[in-house]
Amino acid sequence: SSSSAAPGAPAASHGKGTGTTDGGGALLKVFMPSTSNVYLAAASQSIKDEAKALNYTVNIVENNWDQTEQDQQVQEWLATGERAAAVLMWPAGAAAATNSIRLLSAQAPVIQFNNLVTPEASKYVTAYSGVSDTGIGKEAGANALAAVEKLKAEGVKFHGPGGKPNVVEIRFTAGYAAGDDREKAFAEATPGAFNMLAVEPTPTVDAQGGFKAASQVIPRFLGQGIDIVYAHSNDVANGVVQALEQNGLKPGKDVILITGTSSGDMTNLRSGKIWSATLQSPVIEGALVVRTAAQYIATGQVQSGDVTIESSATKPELKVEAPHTATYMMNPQVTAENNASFDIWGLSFDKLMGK
Amino acid sequence: MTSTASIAADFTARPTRGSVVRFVNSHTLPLLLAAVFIASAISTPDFATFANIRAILINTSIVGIIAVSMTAITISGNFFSLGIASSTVLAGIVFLAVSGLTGSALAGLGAAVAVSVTLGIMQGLIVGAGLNPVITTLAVGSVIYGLVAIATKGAVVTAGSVDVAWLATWNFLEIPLPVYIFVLFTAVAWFLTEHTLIGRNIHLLGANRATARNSGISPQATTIWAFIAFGVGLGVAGALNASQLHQMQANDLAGLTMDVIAAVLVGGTAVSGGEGSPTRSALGALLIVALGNIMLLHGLDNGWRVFLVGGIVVVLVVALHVLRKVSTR
Amino acid sequence: MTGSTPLRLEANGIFKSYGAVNALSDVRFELRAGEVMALLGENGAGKSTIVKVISGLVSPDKGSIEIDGTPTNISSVSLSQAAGIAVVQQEFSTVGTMTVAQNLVLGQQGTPWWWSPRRLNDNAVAILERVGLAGLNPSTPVEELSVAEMQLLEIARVLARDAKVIIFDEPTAALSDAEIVRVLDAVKRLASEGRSVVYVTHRLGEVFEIADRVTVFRNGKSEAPLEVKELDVETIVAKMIGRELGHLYPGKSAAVGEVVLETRGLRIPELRSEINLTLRRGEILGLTGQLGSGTAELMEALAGVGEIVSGEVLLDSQPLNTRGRQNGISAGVAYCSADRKKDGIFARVPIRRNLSSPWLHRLSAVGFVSARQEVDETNRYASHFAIDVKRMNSNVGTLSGGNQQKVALGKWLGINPRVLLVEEPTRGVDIGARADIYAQLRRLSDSGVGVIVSSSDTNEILGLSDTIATYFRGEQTSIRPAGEWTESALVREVMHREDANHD
Amino acid sequence: MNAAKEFFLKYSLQIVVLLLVVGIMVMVSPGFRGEAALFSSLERLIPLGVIAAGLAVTMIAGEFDLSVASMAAFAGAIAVQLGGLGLIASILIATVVGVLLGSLQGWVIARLGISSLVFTVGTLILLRGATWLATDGVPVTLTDYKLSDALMVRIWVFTPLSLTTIAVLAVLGIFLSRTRWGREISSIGGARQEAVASGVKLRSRLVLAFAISGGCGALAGALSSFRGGSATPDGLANMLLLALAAVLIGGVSLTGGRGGMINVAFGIAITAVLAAGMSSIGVKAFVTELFTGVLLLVVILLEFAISKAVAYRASLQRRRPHLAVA
Ligand SMILES: Nc1ncnc2c1ncn2[C@@H]1O[C@H](COP(=O)(O)OP(=O)(O)OP(=O)(O)O)[C@@H](O)[C@H]1O
Ligand SMILES: Nc1ncnc2c1ncn2[C@@H]1O[C@H](COP(=O)(O)OP(=O)(O)OP(=O)(O)O)[C@@H](O)[C@H]1O
Ligand SMILES: [Mg+2]
Ligand SMILES: [Mg+2]
Repeated sequence: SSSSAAPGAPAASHGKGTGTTDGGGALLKVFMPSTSNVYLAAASQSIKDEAKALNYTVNIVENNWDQTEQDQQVQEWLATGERAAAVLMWPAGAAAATNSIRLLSAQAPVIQFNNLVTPEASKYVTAYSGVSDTGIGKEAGANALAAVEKLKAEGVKFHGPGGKPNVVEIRFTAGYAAGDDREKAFAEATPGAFNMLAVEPTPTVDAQGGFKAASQVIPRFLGQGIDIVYAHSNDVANGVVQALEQNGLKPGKDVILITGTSSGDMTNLRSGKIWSATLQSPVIEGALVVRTAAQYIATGQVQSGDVTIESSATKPELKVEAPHTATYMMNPQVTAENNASFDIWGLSFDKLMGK
Repeated sequence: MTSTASIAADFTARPTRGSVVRFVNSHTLPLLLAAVFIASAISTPDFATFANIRAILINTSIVGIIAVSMTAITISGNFFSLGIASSTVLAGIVFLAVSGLTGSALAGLGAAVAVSVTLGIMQGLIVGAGLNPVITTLAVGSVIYGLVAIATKGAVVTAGSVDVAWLATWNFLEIPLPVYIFVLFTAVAWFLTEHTLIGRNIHLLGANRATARNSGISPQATTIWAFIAFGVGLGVAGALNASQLHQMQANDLAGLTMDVIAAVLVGGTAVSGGEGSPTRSALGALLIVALGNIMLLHGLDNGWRVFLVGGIVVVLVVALHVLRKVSTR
Repeated sequence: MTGSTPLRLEANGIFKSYGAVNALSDVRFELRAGEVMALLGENGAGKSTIVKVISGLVSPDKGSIEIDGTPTNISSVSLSQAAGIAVVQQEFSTVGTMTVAQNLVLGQQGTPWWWSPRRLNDNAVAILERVGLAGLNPSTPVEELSVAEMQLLEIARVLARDAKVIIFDEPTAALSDAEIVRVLDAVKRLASEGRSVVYVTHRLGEVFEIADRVTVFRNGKSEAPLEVKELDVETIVAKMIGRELGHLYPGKSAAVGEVVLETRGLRIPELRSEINLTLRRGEILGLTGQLGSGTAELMEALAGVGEIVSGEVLLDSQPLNTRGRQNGISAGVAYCSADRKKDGIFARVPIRRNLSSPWLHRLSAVGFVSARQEVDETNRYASHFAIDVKRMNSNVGTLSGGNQQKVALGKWLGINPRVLLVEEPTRGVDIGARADIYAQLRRLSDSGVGVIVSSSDTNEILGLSDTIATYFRGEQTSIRPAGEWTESALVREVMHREDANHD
Repeated sequence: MNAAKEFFLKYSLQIVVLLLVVGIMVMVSPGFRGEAALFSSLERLIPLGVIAAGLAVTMIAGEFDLSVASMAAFAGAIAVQLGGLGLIASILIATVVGVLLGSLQGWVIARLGISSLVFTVGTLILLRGATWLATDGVPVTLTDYKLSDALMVRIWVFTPLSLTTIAVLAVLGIFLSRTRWGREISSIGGARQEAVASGVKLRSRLVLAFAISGGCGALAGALSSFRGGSATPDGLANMLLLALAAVLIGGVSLTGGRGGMINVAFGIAITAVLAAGMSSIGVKAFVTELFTGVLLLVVILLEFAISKAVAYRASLQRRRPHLAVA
C-alpha cells in the first residue's frame, strides 16, 4: 500500500548522510501511545536499548491513545525548536495523524512505525518500518488454509455449503485501520475458500472486547455450525475461547481458532486451544524503527520498494545503506508446537514478546 | 370541624389518584423488558434461542452486579462513583495475583472483595465526612488506575497455572455461575435494602439527610455502609471478569463506568437519592444489553447501535421522569 | 370613596387548590390607589397564596385580575412586574451567593444589561439608604447578612422598583423595633406618593398605625374589606378566627411531680445568660420569644444537635449526653424541629417508615427488621395521633400539613420518650389538627413524659403551658407560671415593652 | 490595591496550587522553562479549556452537561467534513450546530424539569452515536491540510487556538459577572426558587446555559479537529472527565451558583501546566493521570478543611449575639 516515491522535499532538505550508523549522541524524538499496554512497554524499551547501542539519545512522549493529545504534543515539541536527527512516529490514529506528520516532516525526517502510512501521509513520511498488518492478515490466511488441508486429510467434514468451512471473523474495532488491512489481506489470501458467516468488530482491542463480541455472535451461528474463527489478535482470541467454551464448543477441536498478532496471554496458544498466531514482536519492531532511522541518517537516502526482513537466528549487522520506503518485520506462524523452540535474533519467544 | 373525624375524613377523602399510571410507573421496566423480549422474539429470528438468551444474561451479569451494588450509593443520596472501571480492574488483578500465589480461586475472590471493601470504606469515610462523592470517586479512580498501571507495567496479569476459570465457567443447566451470582446478588441486595436496618437507613438518608440526622441515623456510618456494599459488588464483579478471561490488564474495561451509570439511571433510581431499588438497576442493565444484542442480530453497524441505545436511554429516562411526576402529583 | 374611578387592582373569583386543599376559593380582593390595605388571617388562611397569585409566582386555577380596570395577564413574575407590581415575599427571595448590589437588580427587566459592578454598587448605595442600610457594603454576599439585614434588603429592592402596587408579606416578622419603625415609615411614604400597598401581618398593632382598610381571610375565603377607623382589635380577632378560643386547648396540669429535666449553668453561644430550667413531671414548659430570641438554639442544644459551651443537663438526675442526636434518642429525648419539611419528615417515604425511623434499630435483632413488629407498633402509635392506619403506606408528602405534623410527632412515641422537645408544634397546621396535637401533648405530659414546647405564637404558649419562660434577644427574661400571665402582658414581654402601646 | 488583595484572598487556594504545580514542574523537568513551557501549556487549552468553560457554565447554573465532550466530537466531525467551505465558515457552522443542539437540550430539560445529569447521560451516548454515523465509523480528514496552518501561526507564545480559548474565557467571564443574563444564570444555580421569585425567567436562562455549553463543546471540537486535520468517531471521549476535573480543581461548586470563569481559568491552567510539564519530562500517560487524581483529592480536601475553618469562625462570630444594623 505504500508508495515507492522518494521522500518529499522536507527529507531532501536534510541533505547528505553522516556516513555512519553511530548517532554521536543525536536525538531521536519518539511519539507513541501509552505504555500502559505491554506491547508498547516492550517496544519502548527496545527503542531505548537499540538507541543506546547505536549511540543515540531518545526522548519518548506518550499519549493516552488519543490523536488529539498527540497532535498537541507534536505542537508543543515543535514550539521548543529542539533539533532531532529523526522523529519516530507511532500515530495514535494513523488516519487522523497526517497533519501532525506533515508538520513534523518540516523539522526532521519522520520514520513511522506500527501503523501503516496512509496514502495522504506518504509524502511526509520518510520511511516506514515495523509491523505489516497486510503481512499478518496474509499469514493468518495461509495458516487457515493449511489448517483446513490438515483437517480435511484427517477426514473432518465442514459445515458450509459445498463442504466449505464456515468462518466467523472477530475483527479489530470498527474504523481501526489495522483491522481493515488484516480483514482485507485475509480475504485476499483465501479467495473463495471459506463461507464467511459474519465479520464482527470488537468494542475494544483486547480479550474483554473479544469476549463481548464473540459471546453474542457465536450463539447466532450455532445452528449453522462454526468451523473456523479468525480473530485479529491472540489477545482478542482469548476472549473468543471463553465465548466458544460457554457455548459448548471446544476450541482446537470443534472450532479452529486462527489469529493474528501473538499478543496477550499465551496460555490458550500453548495449550492448543488457539490453533495459530503470527509473531509480532515489539522487541523487533522497536529495534527496527531505530535501525531504519539510523540508516537514513547515515545515508540521507531511501531506496524505493518494500522489504520484509528474514527470521534469522542472529541479529543482522546494521549496514550503512539506504533503508527501503517500507521495511516490514517477519510474521512467522506461532503454534503450540513451535513456540517453545523459537529462536530469532537469539531471542526465545518469550523474549521476543518482551517478557 | 374540630374533631378527629374530620381528619379521618381528610385522609379518606383524598382519592388514590391514577392507580393505572402508578402501576405502569412502578412496573415500567419489567413491562418494557417483557415488551422488548416479545417483540424481538417475533421480529428477530435468532433472538429467542437458548444460546442467545444465555449470551445476553452472561453479558449482563458483570455490569449488572456492579449496577446493583452501586444502587446503594445512589439511593443514599451520594450520586454515583466515577471510578468504577479502575476499581474493578484492580479487584480483578488482585484476584488473579492472589489466586496465583495461593493456588485457590476462592482465596483470590476473598482478597479481591477485601481490597474493594477497604477502598470502599476509605471513600465512604471521605464522602461521609461531607466531601463530594463525584469528585472523590473520580479522583480515587484516577489514582487507582495510575497505581495499577505502574504496578503491572502494562502487562497482562494472569493467575499462572492456577485454575481460576471455574468461577466463570462452572455451570448448572448450561447457565454459568456468573449469571447465578448476578441473580443471587440482586435478590440479596433487594432483601438487604428492604429488610435490614442498614438498608432502610440508606434509603432514609437519601430521602432527607437532615431528617435522618435528627432521627438519630448517622450519615457517616450509613454512607460507609453504602460504599461497603459497593465494594463487595466491585470485588465480586472484578473477580468474575478476571476469571472469565483468566487475565486482566490496567487498560481493561474502559467503558464500564458509563455502562453501569446508564444501567442505574435507566433502572429509574433517582439521582437525588431516596428512591430506587437494586432490582430496577439489574433490569436496567439487562435492558441495555438486550437492546444491543437485538441490534447486533439485525446486523446494524456500530454507529447505529450507539445512536439507538443513546436514543432509547433518552426516551426512557424522560418517560420514567414524566410518569413519576404524573403519579406523585 | 370612589365608585366611579376604577380600582387600582381587582381580583375576582380566584380559586387555587393544592391537591385536596383549597388554598383559595372564590376569593375577591380589591385595592384602591394610594391606600394601605392590611391582609389578615390565621396561619394557612390563604394570604400568601393570594400574594403569590398577584405576583405571578402561582397561577390560579380560575379567576380574573384587573389592573386599573383592564383585565391583565400576570401569570409570570415578569408579567406581574411589568404590570407595576412589586412584592416582598414571606420567604426570602434573595440569592445568597450573589452580592447585595446584584440582588437589588436581579430579575429586573429595567436594568441595563451592561451595568458594571461599580455602577451596580452606586445604584445600590442609594437604594440601601432608604431602608437605613447605608453602612452596608454593596459587594457583600447576601449570605453573610443577618436575617434582619436580609429582610431590609428585600424591602429595599421593592422600594427601588417604581411600582404602582407594592405587597409586603409579613415584612416585620424578623425585625426588631427600630427596624420596624423604619419599615412602617417607608410604607406610609409609599402610600403618600400615591402607590397602593398590600400589607400582610400578624401584628395587629401595625394595622392601626398604617392601614386604611383591612381584608380578612379565613379558610381560603375572603371577607369584604373594612375601614380600619371603624374597627378595634376584638372585632378583627373575631373576624379572623370566627370562633371562641376556649375549646382549642386542653385543661392545665392536674398534679405536678418530681423533676424530670434540669439544666444547670447551661451556656450556649446564642444566649447571653446562663440557663437554669426545671421541668417537672406532669407539667408542660413553654418557651416563647420572637424569632432570633434564642429559643430554637436552646431546644437544639437540649436535643443534642446544637452547641453547648458549658454547664450540664440532668435527666432524672442523671447527666445527659448532649453530643449528637443518637445519645439523646437512646436516653429518651424526642425532638421535633420547627421546620418539618426540612428536617422533621421524609416526604417521599411512606408514613409507616417515617414513624419507625428513629427506633428501627430496636426492632432489628441482628440487623434484620421485624416487619410484623414494625406494623404492630406503628399502627399503635398512629392511632394515638389519629393517623389513619389505612394510609400507612402512603408517602407523607401527600398528606396535609396537620397530618404531616402528627407524623413528625408520632414517630417519637416508639423511643419510649422521657422528654419531648417540640418547636412550633402547629406551624402551618389548621385548627382541627391543632386541637388534636395539643390534646396529645397534654396526654403525654400526664403520662409522665416531660414536655417542653417552644413557640413564637404567644397565644399557643399561654393556652398550652403550665410554666412559661420568655426570651428576648438572647436572654431569658422571666420564668413564671402560666396563670400569672395575660395574653397582652405576655405579648408585651416577648416584644419587650416598646411595642406594648401597639395593642 | 484593595482589589488585588481581595483577589488573592478569594483565589488563594487556586493560586497556591498553581504555584506549587508550576514549581514542581520547573524543578523536575529541565526543559520546562520560559517561553517553551508557557507555549506548551497554552496549547493544552484547546480543547480542554473551552470544553471546561462550557461545562462550568452549566454547573454554575446548577445543572450538568455531561454531553459536552460528545458534542465536541460530533462538531469536530462536522467541521472537518465541511472543510471545503473554508476554516472560519466550517468552524462557525459547527459551533452554530452545537449552540442549536445545546439549546434544544436545555429546552427539554427546562420544559420537563428533568435532572440534567440523567438526561445528558443519554445524550452523551446519543451524540457519540451521531458522531459514528456522521463519520461512517472511520476517521475523516481534511482534504486540504494547509487549512489548519492558519490555526498554528505563532504569535510569541500564542496561537490562534490559545487566543481563542482566552477570548472565550474572557467573554464568558464578563458575560457571567457583568451582564444581567449572566448574573441570572448564576442566580438560578445559587438559589433557584428565590431567583424565580425575583423575576428571573428560569427556562430561558437554562436554555441559554446549555446553548453556551453546546457552543463551547462544538467550538472546542471543531478547533481541535482542525489542528489535527481530522476527526475520529471515538475521539475526545476522555475530555469529559478531564474537563470536570479541571473545573473542580478551579473551585467551581458542584451544587451551583458558586465560582466563575476565573476559577475555570485557574483550573485549566493548573491541569494544563501539569499535563504539559509531565509530557515534557516524558512521563508516562498513566502517571499523569495518577497525579491529576492526587491533585484533585488534595484540592477538595483543602477546600473542605477551609470551609470547616470558615464555618467555625462564623460560629465564633455568632456568639456575639445580634449584629447591629446600621
Ligand atoms: N406549594 C404548596 N403546596 C401545597 N399546599 C400549599 C402550598 N402553598 C400553600 N399551601 C397551602 O395553602 C394554604 C394557604 O397557605 P398560605 O401560605 O396562603 O397561608 P398564609 O395565610 O400565608 O399563612 P401564614 O400566615 O402562615 O403565612 C395552606 O393550607 C397551605 O398549606
Ligand atoms: N410542597 C408541596 N408540593 C406539592 N404539594 C404539596 C406541598 N405541600 C403540600 N402539598 C399538598 O397540599 C396538601 C395540603 O397541604 P397543607 O399543608 O396545606 O394542608 P393543610 O390545609 O394545612 O391541612 P391540615 O388540615 O392538615 O392542616 C396536601 O395534600 C399535599 O399533597
Ligand atoms: Mg403566609
Ligand atoms: Mg395548613
